[in-house]
Amino acid sequence: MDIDSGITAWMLISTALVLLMVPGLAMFYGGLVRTKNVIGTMMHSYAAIAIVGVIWAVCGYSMAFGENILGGWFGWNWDYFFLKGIDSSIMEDYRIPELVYAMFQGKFAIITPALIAGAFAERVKFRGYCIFIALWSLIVYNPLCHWVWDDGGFLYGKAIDFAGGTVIHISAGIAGLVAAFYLGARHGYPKTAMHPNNLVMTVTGAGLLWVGWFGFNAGSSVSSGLQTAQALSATQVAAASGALSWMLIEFAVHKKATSLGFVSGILAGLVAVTPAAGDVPVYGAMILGFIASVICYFAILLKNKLGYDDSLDVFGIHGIAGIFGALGLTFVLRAGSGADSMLEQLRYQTEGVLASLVYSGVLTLVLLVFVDKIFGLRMSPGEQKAGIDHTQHGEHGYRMNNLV
Amino acid sequence: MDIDSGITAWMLISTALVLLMVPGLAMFYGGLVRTKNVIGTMMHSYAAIAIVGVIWAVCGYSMAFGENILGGWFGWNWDYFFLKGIDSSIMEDYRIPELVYAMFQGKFAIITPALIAGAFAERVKFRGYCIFIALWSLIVYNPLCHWVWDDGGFLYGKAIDFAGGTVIHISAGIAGLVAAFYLGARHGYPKTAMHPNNLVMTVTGAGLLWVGWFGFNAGSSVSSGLQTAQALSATQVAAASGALSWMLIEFAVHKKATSLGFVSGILAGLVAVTPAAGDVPVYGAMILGFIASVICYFAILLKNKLGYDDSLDVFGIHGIAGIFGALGLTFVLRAGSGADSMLEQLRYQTEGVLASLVYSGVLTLVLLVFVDKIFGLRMSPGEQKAGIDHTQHGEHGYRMNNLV
Amino acid sequence: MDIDSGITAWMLISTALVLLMVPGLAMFYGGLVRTKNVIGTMMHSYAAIAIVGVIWAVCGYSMAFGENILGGWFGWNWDYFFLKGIDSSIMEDYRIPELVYAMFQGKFAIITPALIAGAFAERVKFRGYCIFIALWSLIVYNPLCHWVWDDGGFLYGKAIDFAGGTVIHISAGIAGLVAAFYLGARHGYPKTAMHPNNLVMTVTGAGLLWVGWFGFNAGSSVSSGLQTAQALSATQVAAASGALSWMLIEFAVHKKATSLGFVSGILAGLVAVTPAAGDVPVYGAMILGFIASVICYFAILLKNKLGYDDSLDVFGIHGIAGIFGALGLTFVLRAGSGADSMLEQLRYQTEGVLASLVYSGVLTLVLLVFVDKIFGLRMSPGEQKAGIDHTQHGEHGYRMNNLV
Amino acid sequence: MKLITAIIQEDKLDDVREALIQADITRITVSRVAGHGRQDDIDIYRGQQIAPSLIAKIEMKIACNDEFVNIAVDTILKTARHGEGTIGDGKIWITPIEECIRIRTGEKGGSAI
Amino acid sequence: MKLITAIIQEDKLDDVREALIQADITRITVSRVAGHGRQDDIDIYRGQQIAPSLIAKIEMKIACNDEFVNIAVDTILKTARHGEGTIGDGKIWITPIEECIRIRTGEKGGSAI
Amino acid sequence: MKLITAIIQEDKLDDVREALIQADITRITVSRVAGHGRQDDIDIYRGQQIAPSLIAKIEMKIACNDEFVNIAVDTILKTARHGEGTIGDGKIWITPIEECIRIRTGEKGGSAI
Ligand SMILES: Nc1ncnc2c1ncn2[C@@H]1O[C@H](COP(=O)(O)OP(=O)(O)O)[C@@H](O)[C@H]1O
Ligand SMILES: Nc1ncnc2c1ncn2[C@@H]1O[C@H](COP(=O)(O)OP(=O)(O)O)[C@@H](O)[C@H]1O
Ligand SMILES: Nc1ncnc2c1ncn2[C@@H]1O[C@H](COP(=O)(O)OP(=O)(O)O)[C@@H](O)[C@H]1O
Repeated sequence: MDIDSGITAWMLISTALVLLMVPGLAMFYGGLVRTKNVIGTMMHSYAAIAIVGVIWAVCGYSMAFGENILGGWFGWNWDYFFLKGIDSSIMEDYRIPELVYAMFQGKFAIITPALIAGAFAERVKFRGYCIFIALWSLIVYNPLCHWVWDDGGFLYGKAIDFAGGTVIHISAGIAGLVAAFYLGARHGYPKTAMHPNNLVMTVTGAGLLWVGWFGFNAGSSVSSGLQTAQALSATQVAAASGALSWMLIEFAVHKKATSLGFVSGILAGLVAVTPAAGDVPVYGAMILGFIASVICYFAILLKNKLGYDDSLDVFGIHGIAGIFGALGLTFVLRAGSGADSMLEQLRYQTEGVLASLVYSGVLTLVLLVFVDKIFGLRMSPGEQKAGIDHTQHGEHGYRMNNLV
Repeated sequence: MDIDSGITAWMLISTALVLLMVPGLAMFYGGLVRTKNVIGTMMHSYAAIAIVGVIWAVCGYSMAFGENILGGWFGWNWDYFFLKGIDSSIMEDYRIPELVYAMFQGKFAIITPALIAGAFAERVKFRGYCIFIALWSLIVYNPLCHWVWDDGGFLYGKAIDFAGGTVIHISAGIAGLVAAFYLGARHGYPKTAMHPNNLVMTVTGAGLLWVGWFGFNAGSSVSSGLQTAQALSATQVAAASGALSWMLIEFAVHKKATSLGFVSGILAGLVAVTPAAGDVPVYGAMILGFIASVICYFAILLKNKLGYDDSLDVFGIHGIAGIFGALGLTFVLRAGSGADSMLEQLRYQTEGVLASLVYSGVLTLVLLVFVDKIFGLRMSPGEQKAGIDHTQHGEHGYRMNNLV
Repeated sequence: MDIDSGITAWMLISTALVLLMVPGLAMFYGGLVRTKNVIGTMMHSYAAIAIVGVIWAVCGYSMAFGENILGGWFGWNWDYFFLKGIDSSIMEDYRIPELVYAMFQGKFAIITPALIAGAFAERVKFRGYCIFIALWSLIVYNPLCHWVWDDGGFLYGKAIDFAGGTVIHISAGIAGLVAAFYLGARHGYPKTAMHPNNLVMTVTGAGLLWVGWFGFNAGSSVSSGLQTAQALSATQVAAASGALSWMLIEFAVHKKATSLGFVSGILAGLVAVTPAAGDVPVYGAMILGFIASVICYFAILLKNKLGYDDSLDVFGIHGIAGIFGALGLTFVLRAGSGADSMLEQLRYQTEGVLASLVYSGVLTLVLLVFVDKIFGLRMSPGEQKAGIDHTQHGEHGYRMNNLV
Repeated sequence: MKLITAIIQEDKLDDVREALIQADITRITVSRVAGHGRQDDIDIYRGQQIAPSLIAKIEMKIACNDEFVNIAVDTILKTARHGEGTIGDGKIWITPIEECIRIRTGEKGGSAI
Repeated sequence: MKLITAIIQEDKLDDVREALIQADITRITVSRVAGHGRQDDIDIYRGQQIAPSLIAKIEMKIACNDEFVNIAVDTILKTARHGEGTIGDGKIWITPIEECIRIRTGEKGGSAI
Repeated sequence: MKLITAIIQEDKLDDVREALIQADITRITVSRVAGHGRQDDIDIYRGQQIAPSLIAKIEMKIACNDEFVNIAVDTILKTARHGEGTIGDGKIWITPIEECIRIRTGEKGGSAI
């Protein structure tokens, strides 16, 4: 079959929209840290786009979508090496040039390690971080992606993971949790009050993330038709209801609704609906979004009790809402989607979640130890006091009001 | 007929573009208020996306596009309730999944109450605001939308309102005016100088609004063809000529062209061309944009004389340019568009404008009184001094340079 | 042939994406100057959108894509005047409404003069600037565009310039260089340290530029198929490898990787791949991006030695990477693209580069002298000390932390 | 000549400034500071209440001739208080000035104030 | 009564503040300043190293009764130093206060500190 | 020892700082303040001219030994003036310092300046 210009157009723009999530995430995270770390935190997102962006084109696509090797640990296909062999191939079933698909998938590979960075914000060295995400992308992300989305993968076709609940949010969430434990808390945490330096930017970034998520979820249909529309609607409604839910909780608890709570609710809703987007009706998405915020809210309260320092709540939001979404979607699937019985589907979903949790959790720990020992990852208290921006980048984020 | 993947792609992306207007508007308005109110002002835009976003999916689409009930006051269709019945319907005439259409229209419902907020910036309680926009969306927006855009609506097919001049800008503009009068001025206005806290953000936000407006206007063609291109061109040219016009006026009057004037001109041009976009040729759009800025400029000077506090000039720009655009388009219509005689068309346009002004104006007043008395809307002078951010949200927008 | 809705959708959205580059560029440049000039610098980008936006619709499209007049200096077609004659024409070969094409091309005309502004940031009068870019657009850009992209142009079909290396980046780069020399350095340069006021905004702006560049390059295929996908992939990969390359250089030289270096690398990669995007395979784009950063890095070091004040390195990045990309693409062309022999192609490329350098360089100088003498362009040292924002616009960019 | 330094709450700046002008004390210099004292000021961050270690305050400096000191102090005391006085309302201290010069004219002493 | 003014490095603010509180000096006022002295602080801008003409510092003001001056000064000296003392660690100066008033209560003198 | 406090216009900071360094006064502390005096500073907001109630200024503090006071003051007077002196050029005041300590070394008195 020929290329379909409409589908191609939507996949091209979806790729651009997912790219928009990188500045979106950089703004979101960057606004939440202290002034002295704003550039460093944004660079965590941006570095991913360069490092993983190159890795993906070189060998990532091959590892994720090549034929099984090493017993299916990951894939390989020399045609995909440097994307050389697909320069002009057309995907018959999707009716798009394969390069678009490779680029769209590449954005997912980029965004995932960038998400993790929130868990160890304000305390890692930039060089170590760069090496860590390069390795993480190769060893954790690419295999996971292969298992779930390549038709040779052992989880393929069982667990429903429309746009990356297990592959992306759960794997990033647990990696964040492990990193938060391994690296320990920021100097001064939790005694010192650490205020967001620029909530205005965080709120703006959340808006861009929402926009980008349309590409993320609706693009995952790899079409431009009914399911695309369904995925977009589910995304929109889940985000709205997640935000509403968090706002109502805060009204109830504090009599004030914070903007940070609001945008956290947006994220919780978006994450929860990600694995489900193309397979749940609108009211299902609404329910997922609503409950996700409730669960995340209390998960974060619990974290504050437990006292570990998942600085920007990567596990608290991406991990928790990701797990909830992956399991919860079972109960609100569109009639006809998924396995015959709900129970069977739930088992598949649980398998997917566990695979991601265990694989990503264990390998992340190994990588952290490796990188920290060999290259150095954790910043010293003195460096932390001076800030990432100055010590790692030789810059200052803002000088708009300074005399210096 | 089947789904057309190209049209669907454009409608999906138009939906995303209109969503981009929410952070755009939040930045635009947020930059214009004083520092202590920046988060609260941005939350006015964001809250709409959650509250109206949910309402629209639950019953808004049904009220707007269902069959006439209560003598055509609004519509209703149980199939549209929670969008359940349209989960997989295709719109034959547009060749897109109905869900996309519902989502695209939903963005309009979201943006309209968010616009109003600029008129009573810096002085309303967040809880009251949330209730107000929920009711306003239900009682004002949905019926108006039904009248003009549903084929059962009594204004349908007469007044030309391509992308929402009457439904959106005029109704929001007059609502803002009424609110500004009902709520009274901000504490200290006009004696105290109230400087924009972040014009840089306002200018950036205006840029995003322009981009989003392409989805807003060109998406309103619900196609991806000639009229779409015409609407996009009209939008582009009107915005440019609006900005140019305002800039020239300021050069003439002050010998300096301000950035706020420039972006106000962009908005004036965009608003004026909104009802006309698909039905006027490029030079017509250029004229509309150019004159809109002139009129708005003097309308705002007049406001300063009259002394009421439409804080961010919602009526001065959206109301005035909206009315001008709705009436003015009559004179620059593409040959063959509209009614047989110009006079007849002008009568239709006037009807549309008046319907919107009267209906929105009166109902807004009722809602304001209701919400203010029952839930409380106006902030006390003490709260206003302390700022919305602290009193309503328990947050501070920026701490980038603070010691606290 | 009929309109293809998919291609039209992609061209519409490409137009919107290129528009997004205007706020992107405004943020990028705006963040790099000193606080007192932030609004003025952003307005340099925004003014282009109004001024050139109007000029393009009036006569720019006609000059660029009309039939040869004055011996082919530029084109003219009365049908294109005010775009009146193409209100409903369809381009048979591209299968899109001609208006979309006109608007897409118009964005290029807008962005080009906006690029130049970086070279004389912080020291020109706004009125003079407006007149300068209006004339530059008419006399430099439109003819150049005609030569390279109109089938009557004398460079058409020889030099490969997929998305505007010669027409846009080289012509803007050399114009910037000439302006930097003609206008002289900023008051206090290089003795006074001039720190970027808001690197956070610069980094964010670079993200938007990357997103917009997808429209810029992939849109230049004027299709939605294989070549579009190829162009998008090349763009993505070149940007990533450009950023990576600059980061590695800085790690090697300073042991610190700056965010400004990173985003400069993004730009270098994007600029270098622009003329090549649709005609080089992924690995070719990767090589171009990688080398472009190396060359630009050392070009800027050289500039610092030479001591002229190309404030934001317009020549150092757009000029240098543009020239490198235009010539370098010869060596990495996809098999079958370009002339029979590499040498012949290199000659064509060199011709294109030289034509752009000479024509733009000379005419820019003429225009600068003219505008400076008649209307005044350079700000006095006193005005420079007080800042563009206050003297030219009567505004202040930020007051978020001020008491005033 | 004395230098009066007053640390006041942010929201009282306008009131104090205007009252001083009424009392014919039109020349003042103001800056942003942050203080630690007995006051609290709670923000909410994802469900947690966090109190900053320092609270934003305004510092006001008035150089004045000796006969104006009492008027200035009284004016500030009256207008900077929240209600009957709230924790965090701030402090005033007075230090001696030995010489004062107007840059524009070079005038010195009391007339330069 | 004396006014102690200390110019310290940014990263020492928390330490000094906490040490003062330990020493029972709980009321302080802090602000951002920039200083020129002997210290350097290099940023990188597109391959160039640039040194700002002024370096960010923190100014701390403590109004205290005479008997507390030594404790306050010693505490600052001990905690504001980097290691054995690094260029740029800053300076303390002490000026006399003639009167001090608590705005909340109107109290004057030593008890208002 | 004296403390010289100068309130000057924003655009004169660089000039004054450099002139002081020329005059061998290399240690200064600078901060942003806002002042109310006789000066106006107009912005335009949608066709309206608005004057802020406070105008941005720079405060410069120099602790110096008595013999340097005149040089410092003269240098500031000369460089901080716009032309023959413009409204808003600012003010200098001088207050006594009782003690001065360098944090890095603990040195006291005149040599610590
Ligand atoms: N002794 C002092 N030295 C310096 N600043 C002080 C002193 N006492 C009070 N302040 C300033 O005044 C502010 C208000 O003081 P606080 O103790 O909170 O209120 P109150 O004096 O009404 O009890 C503090 O935040 C601090 O900035
Ligand atoms: N005489 C002075 N007057 C005003 N500020 C001073 C003076 N001496 C030092 N400072 C402030 O203290 C800071 C540190 O001084 P510096 O000379 O760099 O270190 P050190 O005193 O340890 O040699 C300076 O940046 C300046 O802000
Ligand atoms: N008596 C004073 N107390 C405090 N600050 C003063 C005093 N006099 C002048 N200033 C500061 O100096 C600035 C300039 O004063 P202004 O009256 O405008 O100019 P001039 O002194 O040249 O007439 C004011 O904005 C204010 O910040």
